[in-house]
Amino acid sequence: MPDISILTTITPNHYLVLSACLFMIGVAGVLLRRNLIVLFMSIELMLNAVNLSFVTFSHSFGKVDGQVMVFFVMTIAAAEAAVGLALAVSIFKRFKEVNIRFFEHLKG
Amino acid sequence: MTADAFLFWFLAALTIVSALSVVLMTNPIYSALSLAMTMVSVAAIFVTLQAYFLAGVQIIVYAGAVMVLFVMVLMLFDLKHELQAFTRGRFSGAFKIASIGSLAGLLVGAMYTANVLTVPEAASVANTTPKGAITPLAEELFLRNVFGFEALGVLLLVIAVGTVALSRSKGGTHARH
Amino acid sequence: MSHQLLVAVLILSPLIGFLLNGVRFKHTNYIAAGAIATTAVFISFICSVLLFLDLVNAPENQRTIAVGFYEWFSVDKFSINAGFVVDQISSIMILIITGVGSLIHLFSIGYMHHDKGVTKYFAYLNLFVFNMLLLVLGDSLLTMFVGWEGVGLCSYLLIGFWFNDAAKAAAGMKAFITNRIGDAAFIIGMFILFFTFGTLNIHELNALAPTTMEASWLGAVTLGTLMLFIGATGKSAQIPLYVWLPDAMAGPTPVSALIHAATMVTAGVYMIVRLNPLFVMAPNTMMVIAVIGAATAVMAATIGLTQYDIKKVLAYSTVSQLGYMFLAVGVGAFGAGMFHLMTHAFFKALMFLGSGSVIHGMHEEQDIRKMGGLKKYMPITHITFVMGWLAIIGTPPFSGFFSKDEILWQAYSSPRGHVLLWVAGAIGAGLTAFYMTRLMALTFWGTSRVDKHVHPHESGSLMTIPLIVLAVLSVIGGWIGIPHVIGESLGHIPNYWEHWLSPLIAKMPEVAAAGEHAAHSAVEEWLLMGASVSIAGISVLTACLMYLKNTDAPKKVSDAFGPVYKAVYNKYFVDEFYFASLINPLIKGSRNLWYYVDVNVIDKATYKTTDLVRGGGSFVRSLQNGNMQQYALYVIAGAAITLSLVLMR
Amino acid sequence: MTSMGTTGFEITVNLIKTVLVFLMMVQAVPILVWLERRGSAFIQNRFGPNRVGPLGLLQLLADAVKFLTKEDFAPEKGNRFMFYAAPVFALIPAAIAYMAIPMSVPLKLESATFLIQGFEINVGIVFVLGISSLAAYTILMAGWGSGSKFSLMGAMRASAQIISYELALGLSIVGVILMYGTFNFNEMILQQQGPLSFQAFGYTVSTVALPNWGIFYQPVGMILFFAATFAESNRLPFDLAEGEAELVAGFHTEYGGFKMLMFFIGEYGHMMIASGLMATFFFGGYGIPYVSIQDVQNFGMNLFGSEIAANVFNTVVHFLMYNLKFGLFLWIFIHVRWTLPRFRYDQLMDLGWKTMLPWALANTMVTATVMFVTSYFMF
Repeated sequence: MPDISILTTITPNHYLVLSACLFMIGVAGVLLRRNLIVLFMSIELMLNAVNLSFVTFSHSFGKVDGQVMVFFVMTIAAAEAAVGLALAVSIFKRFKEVNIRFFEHLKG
Repeated sequence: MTADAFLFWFLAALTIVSALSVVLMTNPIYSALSLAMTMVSVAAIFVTLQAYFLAGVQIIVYAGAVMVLFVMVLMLFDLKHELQAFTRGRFSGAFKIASIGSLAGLLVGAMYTANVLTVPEAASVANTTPKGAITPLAEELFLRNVFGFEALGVLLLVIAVGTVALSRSKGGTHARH
Repeated sequence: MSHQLLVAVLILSPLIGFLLNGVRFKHTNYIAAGAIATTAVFISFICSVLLFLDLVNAPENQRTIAVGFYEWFSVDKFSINAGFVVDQISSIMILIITGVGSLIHLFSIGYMHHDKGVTKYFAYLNLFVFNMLLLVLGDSLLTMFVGWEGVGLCSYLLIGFWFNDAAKAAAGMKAFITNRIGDAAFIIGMFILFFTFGTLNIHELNALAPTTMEASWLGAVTLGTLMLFIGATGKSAQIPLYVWLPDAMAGPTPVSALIHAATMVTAGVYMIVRLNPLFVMAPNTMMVIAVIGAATAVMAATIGLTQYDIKKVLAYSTVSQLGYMFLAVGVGAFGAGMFHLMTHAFFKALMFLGSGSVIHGMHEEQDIRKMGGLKKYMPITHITFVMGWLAIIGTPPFSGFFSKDEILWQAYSSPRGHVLLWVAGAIGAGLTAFYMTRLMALTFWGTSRVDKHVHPHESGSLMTIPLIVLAVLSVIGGWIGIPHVIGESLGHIPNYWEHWLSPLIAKMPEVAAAGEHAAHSAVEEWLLMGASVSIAGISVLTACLMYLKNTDAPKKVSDAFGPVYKAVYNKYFVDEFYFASLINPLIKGSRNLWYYVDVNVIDKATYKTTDLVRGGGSFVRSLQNGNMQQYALYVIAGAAITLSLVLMR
Repeated sequence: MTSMGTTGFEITVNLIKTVLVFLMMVQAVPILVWLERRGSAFIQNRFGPNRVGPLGLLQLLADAVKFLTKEDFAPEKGNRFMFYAAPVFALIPAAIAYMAIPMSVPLKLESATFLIQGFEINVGIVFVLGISSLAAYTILMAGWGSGSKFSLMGAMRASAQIISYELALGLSIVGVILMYGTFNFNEMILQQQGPLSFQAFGYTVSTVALPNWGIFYQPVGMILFFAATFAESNRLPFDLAEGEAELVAGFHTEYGGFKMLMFFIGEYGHMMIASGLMATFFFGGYGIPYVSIQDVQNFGMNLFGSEIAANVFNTVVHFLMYNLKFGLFLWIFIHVRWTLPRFRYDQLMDLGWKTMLPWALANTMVTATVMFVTSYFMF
């Protein structure tokens, strides 16, 4: 009989694994997608995964340091998204396209 | 505790499915909406971890502001279906997926071999801090991390200026008026 | 003021002057530039005087002011401090450097006022004073060497000051390269001494000097001191490295006065006096020094007989006088060497400045065949020049008499001396008297051979005041070192000089064993003194006869000694010899090395390396293709590998 | 999740309650539509719908039938999924947010206590603001899914407007949060009980003439908040998204029938949330001025003699009080709509960024300073 406690008893490890999966999905997006904005979104996904780990640790250790970190990460992510989108808009104005196929080689 | 387990599995499935659809949807607008969904479900997971304030902030900042911006920009671009959503190259694609998979496997494996946090619920800890109390968070943020907080303020100001400057430039990044 | 502050001001004042003038080097306001530079050196002079007075007032056994500023660097146990020592020897030197230096700076304002690069000139001059002070004050050989190199640099810059003239630029290069040879020997000497004694601090080296003489030629002390002496021959223009000094006259005349007569060229003598406890224990080195000194004195004097360029004559005279100094230190008469260094600084600076005044008044004419009878155009220059002339030929009450006489007496009487050395010195003295008189006769006296278009005139007061001061010093400068025999007969006038220096002068072991001057009597000394003075007198008379009364005599003499005269006139073909034997083979060898070794071996090796790197690069470049996603993949793959390694451990 | 209760009875009641609150919101919409039509007619000196049923009340039913029987169509060039999903999603955030607002004193039955709200959440304000900000998605989805330029432009305008005014909205209530020291609605309402009294410099200042409502402490915050909620719910004078002269009907140009009605429900839902928050933040929530909860409880005890009946009475009275305030604000919303003209778009953005945001910031700073000074310096 398989051990079903892994299904019924939720430990912090469950959250961490979920976080890892989320992170790897984000990585996959960064590696595989070609749309600039989807790349940004994948990065946001990775940041979220990290946030999830922070909150999990904060919860299991009973300290709020992790939550403060999440707070900072969120702020920076928002800032990053703002700049990223502004860049994307600039690029779109110039190339009429946000697919990095057209400008993936970092040349002028 | 089966209710908690059910909630976790439900939210985890929701999160994973919507996260996957972020990556797999070829229409970027669906991706963005899926990401918003992911954000909301992560916020719900925060709630199950008793980080209520963060859950609220997650929804306001990510789902309510950042992702709306993404969606708006995407709709402005009006990209229906992408010509080439994924990178080309069979070999490098296989290599990418292989390394992603192996890293994910390694991470999960590491967690299960580490065996540190398998305590069901840090019950003692959960009782010491009142449920969803914001005061400790505020104290941590404004007393011990006040420098970081102020630095973030400066960062946001810089970002605001930079973004305005960027979006006012006409015709791309190398434009000469 | 504390001594530390005094020394700091003393050293830094010229440096600040250099910086002030250096940053505005394109300005042509000679008053401002000269004022800055002269003030800077004069401040140093005041500091020197204060320090000297402090030393005089101190008890006799505490006449050393050592100040340290910071640790310059340290390697293992080898540590060099930025430390400076003012003692009996270096205090004399800083007085000469800053005192004579101030006068020469003042003179330069008048002399250089027409020059476009006047600010640059004064900047160099101040930098030279700074480096010279470093040289004499440094408490270790390394600090001294910094100054040693620094003065070499300034000398190069100033000789080639008018570098638009190819010959002058070449003269600068010649000086620099010749000095470099000496410096290499100097460095080797330092290595040997450090290897032997484990320190480069001068005080410690002197304290560690062996107590017995080293008889072997290959002993560490002998070799080390010999190497240092070769360094000194470069800097102080002795055989075989003297060739640069006559050419160095290409620089502005005040530079010749300051650097190539009064201060820098005496650095070698100073260095040997500094390290006299070491040199004393290496009799073989001492012998070499004495012989080379004497040979240089005679040889340079003979060349001086035939030269027609007023500065060349003075330059060979300088080489000759430096030979005297080396003769003095070579026979162990360090005090006499220092004494002659000082008096020579006075009268030779005076004569150089005088010649500068003449050249200035003659509108850049340096050939004494085109002068003559300048006495009536330039009375002050003439009078002061006469003082210098009397001093250098050793006329009794003038300064040169005392110092030169002391050297000659020591060359004869010292345990390391020899009668032959005395003979050489006496011949040198006679020759000196002859060519100096010739110079005087051709320049100032006799009939005028001045070109009709040139109207000689007396220089301005900025130039004559330094001349007067130096003339006074040339007259009285020797009275502080009156020899015992004369002092006794004049009523117990003590020899202040010897007394002042004696704590720092090591006694020669032979002297310590035998008792002072045991073997020689006062009569001998009187006799020799009379002999040298009469030789000089005869020379003067001969020269006067030849160049004033019987003006076609020189021609006859030179015809009579045809080949010899030609050899002497062409400086014994030493330059040509060097070119043929050393420089041309070197150039040829270098060219062959370049043609065969460089092109075929080294270049090929580098090209092969380039090809290899390029080949490797083109492979690696395919990894760095500008595709961010590729980069991200590397990061992820790296993370996976790292994590798997961590997990497997 | 223990907030759903521990016993089966509690969980059941809580679930039913949640559904009830949701239904209440949905059912309030027809009433509001009737109110709006009659009210506008009253303002414009017309009759309005008055044929179907008494006072035209049954007009709602007729409308509902009409909407349901209309042809259901989608634009060909649009995105069908988005087009159909948008109206559904329009309902959900409004409903969820509304459920967090408490409507009466908790009802005590024997051992169990039931809150008269969908669910209680500790960080109520943050939650409500967050959820209601999701409304921007429905607008964008609708605008984009319609595949029409007018719709897209309308959606862009509306969502930009919502994002812009969210800032002013959030900042305007920071003062309130500072003052009450909590995010929890119930605690806020309890703090607003009794006569106006506060502590300053160590003294307690009190007056019986006024209730202890937030508006007396945060008048500027109240005005800013109310103005921002207008923009958030896309009502006049901020309904730029549906400026008929420019954009036909904004993001729901292509919508008709019941789907259109769902957008209306969403919009009214926002109005209701705004009204409920106004009452909660600034007007004592369900609290009755000059009368404390205990007074009502005692009155009920005297009247019925049984504690359960008194509890029920207490809850009902406060629920009515809440609805009175709630209705008043809803009426103000409607009245404003038919009174004021529409802004121009640049004026709207200017107002949001250059006027309301600085004022809200200033309000926050002043509140914080005053609170610090009055609590720190004791005389």
